[in-house]
Order: sequence, then structure tokens, then C-alpha cells
Amino acid sequence: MTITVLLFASAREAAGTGRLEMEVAEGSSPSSVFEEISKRTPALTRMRPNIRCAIDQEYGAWDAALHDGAELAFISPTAGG
Amino acid sequence: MTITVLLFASAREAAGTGRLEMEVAEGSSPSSVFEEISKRTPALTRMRPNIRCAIDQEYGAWDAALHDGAELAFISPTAGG
Amino acid sequence: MADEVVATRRAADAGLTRSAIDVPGLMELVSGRGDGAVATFTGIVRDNQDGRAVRHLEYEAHEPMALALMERLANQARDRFGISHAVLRHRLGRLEIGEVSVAIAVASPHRAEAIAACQWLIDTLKAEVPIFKKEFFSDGEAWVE
Amino acid sequence: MADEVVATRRAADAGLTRSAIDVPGLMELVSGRGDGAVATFTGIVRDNQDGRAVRHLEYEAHEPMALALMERLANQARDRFGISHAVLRHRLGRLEIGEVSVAIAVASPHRAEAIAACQWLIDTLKAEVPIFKKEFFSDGEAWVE
Repeated sequence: MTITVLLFASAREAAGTGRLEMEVAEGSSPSSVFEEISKRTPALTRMRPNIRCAIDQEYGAWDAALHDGAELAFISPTAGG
Repeated sequence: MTITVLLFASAREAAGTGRLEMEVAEGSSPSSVFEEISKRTPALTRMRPNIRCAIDQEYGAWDAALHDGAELAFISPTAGG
Repeated sequence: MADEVVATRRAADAGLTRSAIDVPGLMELVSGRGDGAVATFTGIVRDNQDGRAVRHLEYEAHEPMALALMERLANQARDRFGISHAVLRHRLGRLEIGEVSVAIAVASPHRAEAIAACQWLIDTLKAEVPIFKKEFFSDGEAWVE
Repeated sequence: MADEVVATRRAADAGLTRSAIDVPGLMELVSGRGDGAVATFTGIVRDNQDGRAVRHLEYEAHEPMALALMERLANQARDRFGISHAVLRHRLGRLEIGEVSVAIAVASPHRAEAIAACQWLIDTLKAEVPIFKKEFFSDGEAWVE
């Protein structure tokens, strides 16, 4: 299935892009997708403890099941205000 | 000695004036002055529990000794804001 | 240092006025380049008091005492909360519905102190500063006491 | 009733913008005739971060998610604090020293709820809304993470 991955802030800069269209296996989770993109961008691995994931613009669990067409956003530490 | 008495809000309206120059005896206190003006304006008596006194623009005690030339303000309940 | 600050200030920390309070102007006035947070509180004349229709208000004050106390509160807020600067303005005389009766602006490097100081200032102003309010209804008038 | 309010509103409760935030305009927008209190919080770009000189900032966001969350916070503030109305604006892109990064305005019949809601809104916005800040110093740059 196809999902859209969004990255922000230092994670976006590390990956060199803020948006990836990815083909992932059925049963993929935010956790498995993050692992996948960390292979291409190892610097992401150490950021993981401070990142939250959001599925279709709602904060969600790292082991949630992704659906086809999902938007998966990796939310770096927020610093609005 | 001579003092200036200031009244505000409902106390001012009851007394018909916001400012009195008064000749008072040595040893007079805010309490004795309030009693004095209440004789002329009995309506003030029931307001007394809610009134604070200020001598020379500082909140003070009802039994404080007044000095010649003092400004004695009877501060009705405040409602700024 | 204290003299420097006073010298560059465009207006006093406390003020009583019979004309409209310029809230945006206060926000400009209060903040410096090291401040990351400005909190304000603005009191506005409501159209009702506990459901009874208000037509207008009148405020009076022991003016010199009120002004001195408001100046002192601005200084105390700096000491208690570690804020950079606080300014307070209160309107006197007749006010119509929707007009600003009081405005407080507080600037601080960080947000928590600014908001806490703003709250303390309006609470203390209401409780301590000798300002008096009369409400005018369609069928009468009453001091808020 | 809810429809009426929406119909008379001049702008949305939440907004992200790349141009200057009009704080006085927000204060006008937020308050109605039954409101006696308006509390605001304004975040301003400081000239330093822990003493290190800041030259400018850049904000980015997950824009649709941030906007939806800010709208939700405005509604939650109404439910939690019983306020009349809250509006939130956040700036994105490059900001210079002294510019407004965030503004929150809350209107309420009485003061305590307005101030409490304002504090909750800025705290929750900072913690939850996906907005990201990069600080530019004379000798480098860093995401605030």
C-alpha cells in the first residue's frame, strides 16, 4: 500500500526532504516505517525518542496499523509560541 | 487641629460632599472622626463595616492618631477593573 | 541602570485617564528587546450585571492615592514575579458599553511570569486600589460595594 | 445560537500566517457585548536565548494539523473554562527580533476564566501543536528541540 510520510525540522533536514511517498507492506506501523527511513538516514535513529507520530493528523501509537493512503507525520519536538 | 476628610462613592453621596475641612481635637482618630460625621449623616453608620480608612494616602488603623493637616480618606469598597 | 530605564520610557507605569485607553500602545510601551512574552488583561464594560441590562458606568477614585498604589503594584510585580516591566491604566468618569475600563500589560523574557503577574495585578488592583464604580441601569443606579 | 455566532464572526478562531499578526484586531474580534474581560498572550522574538544573541527565527509547521489542533484548542477552552470565545494566531516563516510569533486572545464575562484559559491555551499550544522553531545565531543555527 502507499502512504505519505511527512518530516519536519531537524528530521526533515537530516532526510533532505519533508515529504516521501512510500510503498509499504500491509501491517506496517509508524514504528516499522520510521525504521525503514532510518536505514537511508541513520541520523534519524537518535531523534526517535523525541519524535511523536501522527496518522492522518492525529497523534497516534507507534504500533498502530497504517491504512492505504495514510498520511504519517513524524512530529519533532514542538516549539511554537 | 485641622484635617481634610475625603469621602467616595455612596458615602460621598450620602454626605452630600466628597471633601470636608474639619477642626478636630488633639488625639482624634479615624474612628472618632467617622463617628463625628455620622452624626450629621446617620446613613454612614451602616456603611462603616465596609469602609477602610487611609491617612495621607496609606491604608491605616481606625485607632491611629491623626496629625494636624492630615488627609483622612474613608475608602468605600473598591470596584476598579 | 534604573535611571536608564526611566529615561527611555515613553510613559509612566501607572495612569488614570478620562479618555480612551490605548491598549496596543501599552503593549508597545511595555516590552523591550529581551522580552519574549507580553500578557495583557483588559476590562471592558459589559452590557449586563447578573443579567440586568447596564446602560453605562461611572468610575471615580481617590486619584493621587490610586495612582501611587498602581505605581507601587507595578514595582511589586517586578520584585515578586521577576518580570521586566508592567504598566497599568484605569479609566475614570462615564464609560459606555464596550469601552475599556482597565488595561494591564506585562512583559517578561518568559511566559509563565508574565501571565502570573498579570493575574496578580488585576486581582490586587480590584481589591486594593481606591477606585469606585457606579452602574446605571434603565431603572436605577447603584454603587458596586 | 452557535450558527448565529459563527455567522457574525469576522475571522476563524485559529490561524497560521506568514505576515504580521494584528493583535489589536484579535482583541476586537474576540469580545462581545456580554464580555467584561479580555486576556491576551503575545509571544515576541527575543534578542537572545539564554544569553546567546539571536539574529532571527524561522518557524515551520505541519500546517493543516496545526490549524486543526488550534481550532480544537479554542473549542476545548470554551468547554473547560466557560469562556465566551478564544482566538489563536501563529506566525510562520522568518521572523525578526521584536516581531510577534504567537497571539492568543480570550474573552469572558469575568476575569478569572479569561486569564486561566489564556494560560492553558499557550501552554497546550507549545506542547501539542506541531510548530517547529529554528534559531539563527551569529555563529550558527539550531532547531529548538
